[in-house]
Amino acid sequence: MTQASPRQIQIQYFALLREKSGCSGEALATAAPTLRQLYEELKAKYGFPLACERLRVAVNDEFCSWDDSLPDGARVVFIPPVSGG
Amino acid sequence: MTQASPRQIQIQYFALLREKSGCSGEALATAAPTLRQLYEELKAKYGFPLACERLRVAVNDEFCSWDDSLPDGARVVFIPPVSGG
Amino acid sequence: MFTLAREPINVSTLSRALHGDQAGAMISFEGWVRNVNDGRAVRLLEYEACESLAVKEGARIIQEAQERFSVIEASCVHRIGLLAIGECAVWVGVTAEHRDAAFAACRYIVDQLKVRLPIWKKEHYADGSVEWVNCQSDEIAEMKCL
Amino acid sequence: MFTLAREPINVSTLSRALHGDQAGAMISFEGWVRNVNDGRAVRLLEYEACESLAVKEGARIIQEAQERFSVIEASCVHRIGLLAIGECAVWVGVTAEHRDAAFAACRYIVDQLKVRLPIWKKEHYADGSVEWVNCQSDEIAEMKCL
Repeated sequence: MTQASPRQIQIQYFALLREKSGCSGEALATAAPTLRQLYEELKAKYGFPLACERLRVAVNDEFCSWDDSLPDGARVVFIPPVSGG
Repeated sequence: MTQASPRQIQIQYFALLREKSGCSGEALATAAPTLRQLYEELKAKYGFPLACERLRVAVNDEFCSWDDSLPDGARVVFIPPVSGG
Repeated sequence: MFTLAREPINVSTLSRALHGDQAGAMISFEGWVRNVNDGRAVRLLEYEACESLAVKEGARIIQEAQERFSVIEASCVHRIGLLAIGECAVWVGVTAEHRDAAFAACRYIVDQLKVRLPIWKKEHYADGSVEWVNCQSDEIAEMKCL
Repeated sequence: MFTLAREPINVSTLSRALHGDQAGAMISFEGWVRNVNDGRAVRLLEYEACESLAVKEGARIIQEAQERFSVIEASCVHRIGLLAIGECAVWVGVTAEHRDAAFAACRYIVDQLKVRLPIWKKEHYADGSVEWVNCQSDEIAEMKCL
């Protein structure tokens, strides 16, 4: 797998992920080629207890596929299993 | 068909039947053996435009069959097609 | 509980009366007086009930809903008398632990009351005419079915 | 219209906003905070949303309901923040000419919002513990499925 060049992105954490990461968001430079890989890196870093199959992901307020690549300047939101209503 | 002996009953009229009969109720002595025959007599008398098949009937606050007989002292309600709600 | 009301229905009060700590869902139905029925402009409505029988039958419908579905509370109020356009003619409220039962029971009550309650609606039309709904003469009712 | 609310939901105001002369039926759903979930005594609830995405997705659900069913108006409000037992967490109101469409659309909106809105519920239990609902670790979630 080729490493993509590093891009500057913005991540927002909610609910359990916010508590596990200890922050509501962070800016970071990543070389992860896909959203899946970005999540796996952060999962390892913060000890998120949820496999990415149980989450959805959105970039710039649109739901995305885990295999989508990461545009520069992306605002990424990981969406743990929801429980509204 | 045998004529039953006359009984004293009370009838209440609602909606269209009230307007056609010109009263909200009346006491009368009837020899009609069944509720059906009572209705047919009153239909002829007041010109009710509805066949008894389109109505229900209640005696003493309980729905009855048109072929039920008329107890003495019955409180009879003819129920035109309903339109609540 | 089923009641007939001569005065405007206060939905907030009725709905508050259904509150309870176990209830997770409330479904309510409001039937409002429309300004058109069957293509004719309606000016106002008049509801007349055989009160003793309506109250008895309404209570029976509520009880059936409570027996068939896992509901906590179910309640219904039907207006009688003269109603203006936009007024609430009937309110049904159902609470349950979960929404499935609340939806089903509310639907059941509304469907049943429309066919079973001895209540009649007289429409007053904009052109000055009036009609007891569903009570056309047998001949007219047959013609409409053709 | 879909909105998120930090303050208690005023059902009367919301419902009044849906009134209109053509509407014959209004169905509303209220989701209330229960004092028990999954057998555990609940003290209070906390809702957190990804607001930008929730508002967008909520509006999309409302629009889908309007396209699928013959409704006149459809509206939904979801609370965020801390909620006490008995408070209204979510309200959905739908008006239509006739009740079939209103029931179906209300049901659709409630079902969809529960699985699609990026909103999370943290339960605060009577015993002092807390839990983000549905967010147990993969191992615990699997165990619960066995």
